[in-house]
Formats: sequence, structure tokens, C-alpha cells
Amino acid sequence: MISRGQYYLLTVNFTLGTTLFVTINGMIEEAGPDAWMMPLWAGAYGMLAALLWIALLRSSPGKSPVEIAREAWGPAGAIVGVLFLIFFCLIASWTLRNLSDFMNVTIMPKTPPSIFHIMFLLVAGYAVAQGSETVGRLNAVVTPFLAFPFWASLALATAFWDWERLQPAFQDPWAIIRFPSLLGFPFMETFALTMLWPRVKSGTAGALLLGLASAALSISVVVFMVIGLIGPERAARINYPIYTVVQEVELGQVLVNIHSVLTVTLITLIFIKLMVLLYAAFETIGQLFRPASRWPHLLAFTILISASSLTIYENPIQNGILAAAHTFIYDSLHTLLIPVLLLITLKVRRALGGRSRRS
Amino acid sequence: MGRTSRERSLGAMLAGEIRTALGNPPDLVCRTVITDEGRAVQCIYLESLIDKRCIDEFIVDSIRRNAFAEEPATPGDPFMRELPLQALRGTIRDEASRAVVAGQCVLIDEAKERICLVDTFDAPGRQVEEPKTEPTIRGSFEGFTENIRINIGLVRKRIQSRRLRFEKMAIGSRSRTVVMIVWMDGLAPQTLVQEMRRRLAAIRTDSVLESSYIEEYIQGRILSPFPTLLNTERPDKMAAHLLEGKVAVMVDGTPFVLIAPLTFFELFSSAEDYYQRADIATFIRWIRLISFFVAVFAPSLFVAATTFHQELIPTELLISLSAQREGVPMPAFLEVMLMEIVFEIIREAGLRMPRAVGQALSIVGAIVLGQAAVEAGLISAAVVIVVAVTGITNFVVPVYSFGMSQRLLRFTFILLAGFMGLFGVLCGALLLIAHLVSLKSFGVPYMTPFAPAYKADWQDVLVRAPRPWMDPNRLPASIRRLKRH
Amino acid sequence: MWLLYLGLAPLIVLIAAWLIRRKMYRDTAVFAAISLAGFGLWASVVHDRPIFLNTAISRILMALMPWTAG
Amino acid sequence: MSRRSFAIAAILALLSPLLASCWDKAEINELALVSMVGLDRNPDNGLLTVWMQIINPASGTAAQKSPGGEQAPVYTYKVSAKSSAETQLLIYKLMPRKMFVHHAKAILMSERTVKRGIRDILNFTELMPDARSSVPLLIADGPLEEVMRTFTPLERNPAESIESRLKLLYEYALLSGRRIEMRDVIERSARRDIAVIPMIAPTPRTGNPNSWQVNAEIDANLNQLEVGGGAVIRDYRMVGRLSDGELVLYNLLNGARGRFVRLVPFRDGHLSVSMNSRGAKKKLEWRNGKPFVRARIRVDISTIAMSEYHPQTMDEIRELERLVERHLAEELTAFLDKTRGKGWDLLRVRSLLRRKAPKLEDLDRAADEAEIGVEIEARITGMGNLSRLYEGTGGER
Repeated sequence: MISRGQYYLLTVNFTLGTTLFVTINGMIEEAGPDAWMMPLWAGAYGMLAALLWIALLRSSPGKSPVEIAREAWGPAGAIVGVLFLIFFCLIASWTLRNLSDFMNVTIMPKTPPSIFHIMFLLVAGYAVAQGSETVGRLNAVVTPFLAFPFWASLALATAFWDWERLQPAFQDPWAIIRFPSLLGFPFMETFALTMLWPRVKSGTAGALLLGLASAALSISVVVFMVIGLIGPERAARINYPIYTVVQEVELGQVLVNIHSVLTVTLITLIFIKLMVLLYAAFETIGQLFRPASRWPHLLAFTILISASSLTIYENPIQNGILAAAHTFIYDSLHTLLIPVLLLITLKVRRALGGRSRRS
Repeated sequence: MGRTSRERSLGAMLAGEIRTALGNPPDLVCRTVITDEGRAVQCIYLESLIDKRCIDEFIVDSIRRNAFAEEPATPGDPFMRELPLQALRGTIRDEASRAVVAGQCVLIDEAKERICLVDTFDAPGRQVEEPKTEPTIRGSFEGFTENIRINIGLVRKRIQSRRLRFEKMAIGSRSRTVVMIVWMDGLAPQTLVQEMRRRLAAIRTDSVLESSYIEEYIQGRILSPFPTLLNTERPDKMAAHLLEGKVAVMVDGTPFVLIAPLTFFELFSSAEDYYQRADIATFIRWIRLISFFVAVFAPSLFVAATTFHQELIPTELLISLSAQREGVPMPAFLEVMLMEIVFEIIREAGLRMPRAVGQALSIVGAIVLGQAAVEAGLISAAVVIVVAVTGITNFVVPVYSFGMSQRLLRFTFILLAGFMGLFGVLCGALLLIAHLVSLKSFGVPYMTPFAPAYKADWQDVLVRAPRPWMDPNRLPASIRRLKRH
Repeated sequence: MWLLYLGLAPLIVLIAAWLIRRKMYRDTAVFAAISLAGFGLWASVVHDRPIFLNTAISRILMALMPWTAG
Repeated sequence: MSRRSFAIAAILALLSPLLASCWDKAEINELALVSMVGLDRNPDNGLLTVWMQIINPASGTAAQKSPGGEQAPVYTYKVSAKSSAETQLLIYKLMPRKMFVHHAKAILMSERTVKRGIRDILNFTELMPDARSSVPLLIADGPLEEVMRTFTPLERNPAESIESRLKLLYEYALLSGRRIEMRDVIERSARRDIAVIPMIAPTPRTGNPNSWQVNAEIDANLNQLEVGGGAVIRDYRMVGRLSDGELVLYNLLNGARGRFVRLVPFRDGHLSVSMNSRGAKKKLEWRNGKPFVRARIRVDISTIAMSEYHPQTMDEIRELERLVERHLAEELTAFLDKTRGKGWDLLRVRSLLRRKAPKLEDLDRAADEAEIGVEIEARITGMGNLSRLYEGTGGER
């Protein structure tokens, strides 16, 4: 059993996950100096989606979505389970590919991407094999080491702060919602966290919502600072603005380039996201097929995901184009449509069952 | 007449059988004492294992005064047992011979048809001395000895409570070593005591010569560099842990006592913390924590910074490092690896050397070797510094076995850093944390009180709060946790 | 290439065999399914005919679009 | 147990290829530490010439006693090609070590290059992830070749010498601003705004001396580099230059905070007033449909350098303050009129309008016809160590 606090931290780090690396310049490109409002709006939407999941999970306590699907649709539920399995694996490979792209562009250009994938997968596999408690506690232990350097470096960077960069503000109020894939990408993927739901002690719903809220808040703070630090013109063009920010941080006159340390601490976020996704996939398998062993399957996942993260997309540009078009639909298919259908069937069944019992 | 002859022959026969059962040892004494009533009492013992004075002054003259005849031994008395002579010959012989080996004195009173086994054990051994492995500046200088009776005394002397419990077991099919479970009744959770009992009972071995034998059997996970049982040779430390509701295991023949459960941060607190002013203790505790990180990560970070992320190093330092490395044949990774290994070798040698030479050799060896290597241009000076620092920080940690595990970790991290730079170190660190949080010692999460978090206990982990500020009756989180379940 | 066939394939086979020996047939099936999928993708990579998943997804969605609408 | 060991074996099997090799590895002494970069594009044949000043570690303090004695602190490599990318590769025709640019301290560009426009070069540097653009960008007044081949006395590494000079000039002479780094040029140009960056020129030289001769020469003005003046940059292009005096005024207008000294005409002579600027504020107002920009600049006056006159009474103090305010205001207005005549918007009125009145359709025209009112607020705060000056004939006047 993992505690409420740990679940909260998991939610926050999961949501921040790859978002800090991938979406920032997209947001700023869309909305210029006002981009910091986008995550707030998207976060509100994500919380609505979370409310739906909570309703679903509350409807049959102690069960994960996969089990609920089996309860609702019987054998057909297994298909839903498989869908979720594929969903989790795909997100995981997306996450990993983003990581390796980032590393290859920034601090380790020559290292083949698969190395990053495999190493992270093995470590995450080890953590997942130890069970949900380990996942929660690992995250809880890591978080301070992760949050402190990041915010500290942003605070240090404020030496180059300039309010001019945030003006003119509120020019185009609709610009901030002109980025639908943002809804899908960080926020609807948090659906993976619902696989942990049955393992949390109590007050899970609050933790999830609060986590989403604070994640959205911190993303918006980061975007705000990025704009104020390197200006919308550069931030919209640079691929990894967060990297540029930490690159231009100077610790006094001595430590001029601390970006590699900060970068490496930051990719721990990606690791946590990967770990949760792997756990979700592993749980799904466990609930679908009740296997007796753990390691072989995690190894299989390692093989699968390390391969799929190579073939998940051709190149970032192509991915950007397709993601803008399809992420939202694809995510909402899994995280909105299916839950809604499940919920409806459950309610109907309960109603019928209730009547038959009464008669 | 015949009757007496048969019995005499019986007593003699038994004595002879014991002698043959033990293979006619030279130290087996078999003497006949004549009581005032003129009866002959056979008295058999191993003179190497018994208290001579006890035999001569107490046993012999009480036999003379016919004491044994008057008051029969109370059943279940460990010091004097009594067997009817009518019992089966085989069992009698086994009992008697086992008793003799266990340092008891076998009295065969033919007339009264009784056999008495009187405990007169007194093995040679050293007296109470200062603990060698955990010396302190302030605090008691008594350490455990190899004699479990003395050790029990040392503990009882410190905790004069009726609730102090000892439970005796004999482990080892051949050695029959005496092992004691020790706990404070009411403080220690019953589940913990039962678990310890269960694990000890499950041990199947022929001999236990040191408490590490036991440790290997009862520790939670085998493949882990971290100790999940605390071992100490300080009675005061053991007493402190007992009073925290923990369970200790004493093994006869070794001064090292095992204490369970153990959590990660207890490895950083030494007995001395509690004999010093709180602020100083806190400071030293932080020093220990820092030096742990240095000892594990410093060389790997050095390798990562010098071979993968040179931009981390300030320009001037980078220039001078680069100048040092001019003409150094090996890559930095190999340099560090080599120096670390050499350092370990020197340390080990210093350990095994006779004490007189030992320290001199280790220090001089390290310095001279490092110096020479730098002069010869084999190693760059920075590497020597790094290795020296890590080597020193390694000895700061109070628990020796933990120091060893630090070394293992260090080497793995150097490897990772050499292959993947900071990313490798990150992966290693994540793996390490995953391992630590999944580790359990007797059902207690290893990272208590941090994961799971018990904020109330941080006052004795991150700092050593002054005693008046701490609630004397509150047990540590690990024990509270066990009591709840 | 050689790594795939000399390293990965034997690994999969070994684990599968081990699972069968331990009489965990359901596990074997699951393991084989997942790892062979991965193996296939790896093979597609090393033979320079990678199957790009996101294009596949978008195609499926495109196919579903009218269907869901209608 | 057996399962665990098997898992470990599997992991090792997977790791083994990884352990075989390490990719981004480079020993320190395989790196060429670039300390300064010079860029020049020849307008005639379009060849881009790149100079790289590489730190020579053997001359570092650590290896000072090493055989060979006095060595050059830096070596300058030069390579020419059609494009920046090519130069990056061709440099290895000369350089035996891997180029390492993280510690570059300054980037120099020849005047003619910047006059033609440096957008592509800046794009290239921004594309390179390892090149920090938070590095001061200077423009070489005169042949860049010579600048890149000049040692500096006292601070043996030219790049560091330049860096520290810029810092000192900012604090004590207001002759260089805060926004002189490459990223500032990029950002300002990206929003069609004005940036002013320092210029550097070689001083008269005797032949082509090596570092030993430079360090042996007593006259530190010979054979070295001099920072001075400012280059006005708009749209990635150099459109003009400012003299030292104008540079001070520019920095003053743009809110730089530092010490500087002006001569203020006073009675029949002048006063040398040392001032400390406390930043500038710009406010946009509208006067009958036209934008009016009010620039308020606060300066603290100190009598420390005023060897001609020392105010004694309250009135004299006030008089002095008013005097300084009037004089500075006049100077600034004259400066602004002159530069706006040339079409340089050095007060950055345009960006002010863009921020405060983004609805305007033609920013440039509005910026041109905007009126400007400069207000100075001077206050005597500091003083020297004299409460009254020594009188007597024998003064300069």
C-alpha cells in the first residue's frame, strides 16, 4: 500500500515527466508571452477527465480499470485490457524516445539512443518488480533531490530576468487554447496512474486532483520563467528551452556550465513517468493473465519497448506533425470514450440487477 | 554381595562406556569418592572444561557429607539433573556422555541407584576488554567477550529490569552452540520475537562459530550489499537497542551480537552520539552522511566529469587538470580504477599485518605509492587526491560491515560513470534507491523513517535532538510499525 | 544484426524454455507474445524497414474517423 | 533464488554490448579548449574565415615550471571555407584535438561581416547545442586577423582580458552595458530592436611580437587590444557606431547602473562631476494623439572628483544639482536628436510602443514621430574626504 502523499508526488512528477522537455516551445510558439496560461487551462481540463476516472473507479472500489472492464463486459473486457496495454506501451516508448532525442541533441550526441532506452527500462523494470510500494517510495525519495536543484537553478537564472519579455500581455485571449494536443499529451496520459489506484490507502481522489492541479501550476510557472528568462522570440524557436535556460545559468563566476548536472537530474522525471507506465502495463498483464512470474515479463517489456521506442516515429518533425493531428483523438479514445462506456454499462447493469433483486 | 558387585560393575561399566564414547580422551577424569557412610560414588568429568575449585571444594565434600543422598535434585534445575539408574542403558549412556562433553560432572551413586549431572562448566577465555572495532572517546570501555555468560552479565548489569528476557537455543548439529534471543518484554513487539524464533529455528547447519553464520541465515534478502542486521560488541549499544524494543541475538563464542531490525539511517548513528552534546552529535552525524555520499559518488563523479562532461569543470581547473594529464598513458577511468584497487590492497594488507607495522605500512604505502605514481607520470595528481579522500571518508561510517558495502557500490558506480558518464551514475543511483526502498529488515522497510515517512522520528535521524526534547517512552518508528501490525 | 540473432533470440528462447520447465505455461504464452512482438520490431529495425508506429496509429484513426462519424 | 540469478544473468547479457564501448568519451587532454572565436566573411569571394584561440594548458599555472619555460598562453588557428559548418570540420586539418567550445569567453566579428548581416551565423550558433550564446559579442575595428593574433599583457589569455575589461568598463565608466552578449543581439534583432555591442581595436604594434616579448615590453599600450566605442546593431546588421561619450549616454538612457564622470560647465569654468546612475524609467503618454515618451533617469552625484568647487550652503547644493540635471538633460536630448536623425531608435521607443500600445498598425512611423522628454533627477549623496577645498591662486584657471 502506498500512502496518499506518495500518490500525490507520483501524479505531479508523472505529469511533469516529458512535458518540461517537449511541449514548452510549442506552447510559446502558439501563445507568445501568454503561453503560461495554457497549462492552467489544460490542467483544468485534465482534472475534469480525472473526475470521470474517479467516478468510474469509485463505482466499483478496489478494482483497477482493467478489472472493471472485465467486470462490465466479461471476456470482451479483456480486449479493453489489451488496448490499455498497447496504450501504456506506446506512451512509454514515446517517453523514452523523447528522452533519447533530448540527450542526443544536448549532452550526449554520439551515444546510440537504444542505450538510454535499455538502461532506463532495466532500472524501471527492477523497481516495478519490487511492487507498487517501491514505485511510490522511490519517487518519494527522489523528489526532493529533483525539485530542489531545478527550482534553485531557475531562481539563480533570474539574474537575467526582464519583464519586457512578458509584454505585451493578453493580446489574443484565444491563443491559449489553440493547442489541443496539450490536453492529450501531459494530462490525459495520467490515466496510467489509475492502475495504481487500488494500491493507495485512502483519499486517492483528492491526491490525484491536487497532483494534477499542482503539476499544471508548476508547468505554467516554468513556462512563465522561461519566457521571462530567454524571451518569447528565442523560446519559441529553441527546441529545448529548459536546457537553454539551465545552460545559461552561472553559479557565480566559477561554475559556468552546470547544465549537464541539471539535465541529468531533470531526466529523472522522465524515468518516473516511464516507471509508472511500466508498472501500469505490468499490472494490466497481471490482471489479464495472472502470470506466476515477474521478471520474464518485465524483460519482455524491455525488449518490446526498447524496440518500439526506436520505431515509434521517424523523426521529431514527423512526430510533431502527426502528434498535433492525432494525439488528442488517440488519447481521448482510450481515456474518455472507454471509461464513459464502462461507466454507463456498469450503471445499467447495476440498475437491472437491482430491479431483478427487488422483483 | 552379588548385588553390590553387579552394581559396582554397573557403575564402572557406565564410566567405561563414557570413556569409550569420548574415545578415551586424556582430560577425562574418573575418580571415586567414598562417602562418610562408606558408599563409593563415581565422579566423572573433563578436567579441561570444569571449575576445579568447584569440584574439589563443593562436589567432593558434599558427596562426603552425603548431601546428594539427602535432598534429591529438583526437576528442571539446569545445574543439577538426576536420572534413575533403572532407565534404559542407551539413553543413560548418551545423556551422561553428552553431559560430560558439555562440562558437567557425572556422579554415579550406585547404592542409591542415582546418577546426578552437576553443572561445573568453566571454560578458559579472555576477560572483559575494551571493544576493538567500535572504540569511543567517551562512554563505557567494556566490550563483549567470547563467553556468553559474561556477556549476559554485562547486559543485565545495564538493564536491571525484571522484563529483560533471555531465550536459549542450541544451534548446530555438531557444535551445539548456545544462542540466546534477548528482548525487553512489553517493549519488543511479539511478532518480532516470534519471527526471530522462527528464523533461528529454521536454521539447518552443523556448526555456528561466529554470529555471521547466523546473520547469513536469518537476514531478509541474500543478494544485497547492505547489512539488514546490526552487529556490535558494545554492551551499552545493545542495551540501548533493547530499550528501543529491538531484539538481539547472542552467540556463544563470539563477542559480536546481532540486533534486529536495522534501518538505513541507524547505520549513521554511533553509540557515541548519545554520550555527546546534542549539537556536536548532530554535526558529526551530518559529517557521516556527507562522507557516505563522498565515499560512494566522488570517484564516479570525477570520472564522469573528466571524461564526459568537461564543461562542468571551471576553466582554470580544467586547464590545470589538462596540464597534469599531459603524457599520462591511461584514460582517467582506468587511472581511478587502478588507484582504487591499489588502495584497497594496501588497506587489506595493513589490516592483516601485525598491528605494529600495519598502520605505518598502510599510510606510508599509500603516500609513497601515490607520490611515486604521480612523479612517474603514471597517474595524474588529481586522481590520487580523489582516491585518498574517498579512502578516508570510507572509514568515517561507524558500522564496519557498511563500510565494506560502500566500497562495492563505489566500484560499480565508477564502472557506470566510465561507460555512460552522469547518465550511468544516474541509472546506478536510481537502481540503488529502488533497492534500498524495497529492502526490508524483519518486516521493517529499510528507509524508515523517510520512506515510509514518519516525520516525528526525524528529530533522531537528521539531527540528534537533546534528550529532554525527546519523549523517552516513544519507540522508534520501525518498532511502532511492527507493533501496529 | 548479429547482436539481434545471437543475443536477443537465444535470450528469448532460453527464458521461454525455462518457463516451460517451471511448468508456467500461461506465463510462457504471455512472455512469448510480448517478446516476439518486440523481436519483430527489432528485426524490422535492423533490416532497415522500420515499422513506424505513429504513422500506423494515424492510419487506424483515419480509418476509424468516418466509421465513428457514421 | 534461481529466478533472481537468472534475471541478473539476463541483465548482464543485455548489458554486455553496452559495456563494450563508450561513445561520448573524451579525455581532458584530447580537448582543444576554445577561449575566443573570430569570424570574418569576405564580401568579395564570400569566404568565411574563422579564427580559434585555443588555450595552451602547458602554459597554465600548474605547468609553469615545466620544461620549455615561457610558452604562448593561446594558439590561434585559422581556417576558411564557404560555410560555418565546413569551417568546423576543416579546422581539423590543423588542430590535433577535439574542439571544445563550452568555455569560450568572447566572440569577435569583423566590422564588414556585421555590416553585411550576421543572421545566418547567429542561427548556426543557436543550432549548435554545445555553443552557449551567453557570450559577449564584440566587433573588431580594423583587421580581425591582427586582433586574433595579439597577446595581452598582464592577463595572458586575451579572452579573459577582454572579459574582465568589459566588466570593469561597465562598473566604472558605463562604457559597456549589460546586454552585450550574443543572445541579446539575437533577441533584440528578432523583435526588430536596437542593440549596441562593444568594439575592439588593436593598438599600434612593433612587428609581430610573441607572448614573451609582449610580457617583456614595458609600454603596455603597444601590441595589444583596446576596447572602446559601440556598434549599433539592428536586424542582425551593424548600422553605425557610437563614440565613447555617446556610449555612456546610451547606457544611461537604457538604465545601466554604474559610475561615470561628466564635465559640467560651471560659472566661467567647468566641474568634473562623478555620478552614479540609478537606473532609468520610460513612460508612454499620449499628447493629442501622438505618443510621448517620458524618460526619467536618477543619478547620484558625488563631490569626490570635484576638485574645482565644493558646495557649502543648501542653496549651492541645490544649484549644483539643478545644474547637473539641466546639463545632462541637454546632452541626452541632443544625443537622441542626433541619433534619431540617423534613424537609430536608441531609446528603444519602438519596443516601448510594441509593449504598451500593441494595437498600433505602423509601429515604426509612430516610433519616428514620437516625442521624447528626458528628465534627470540628480541628488548629491557621496562626498570626498575634504569638507572645503584649499584656496589660493595657482589653480588651473
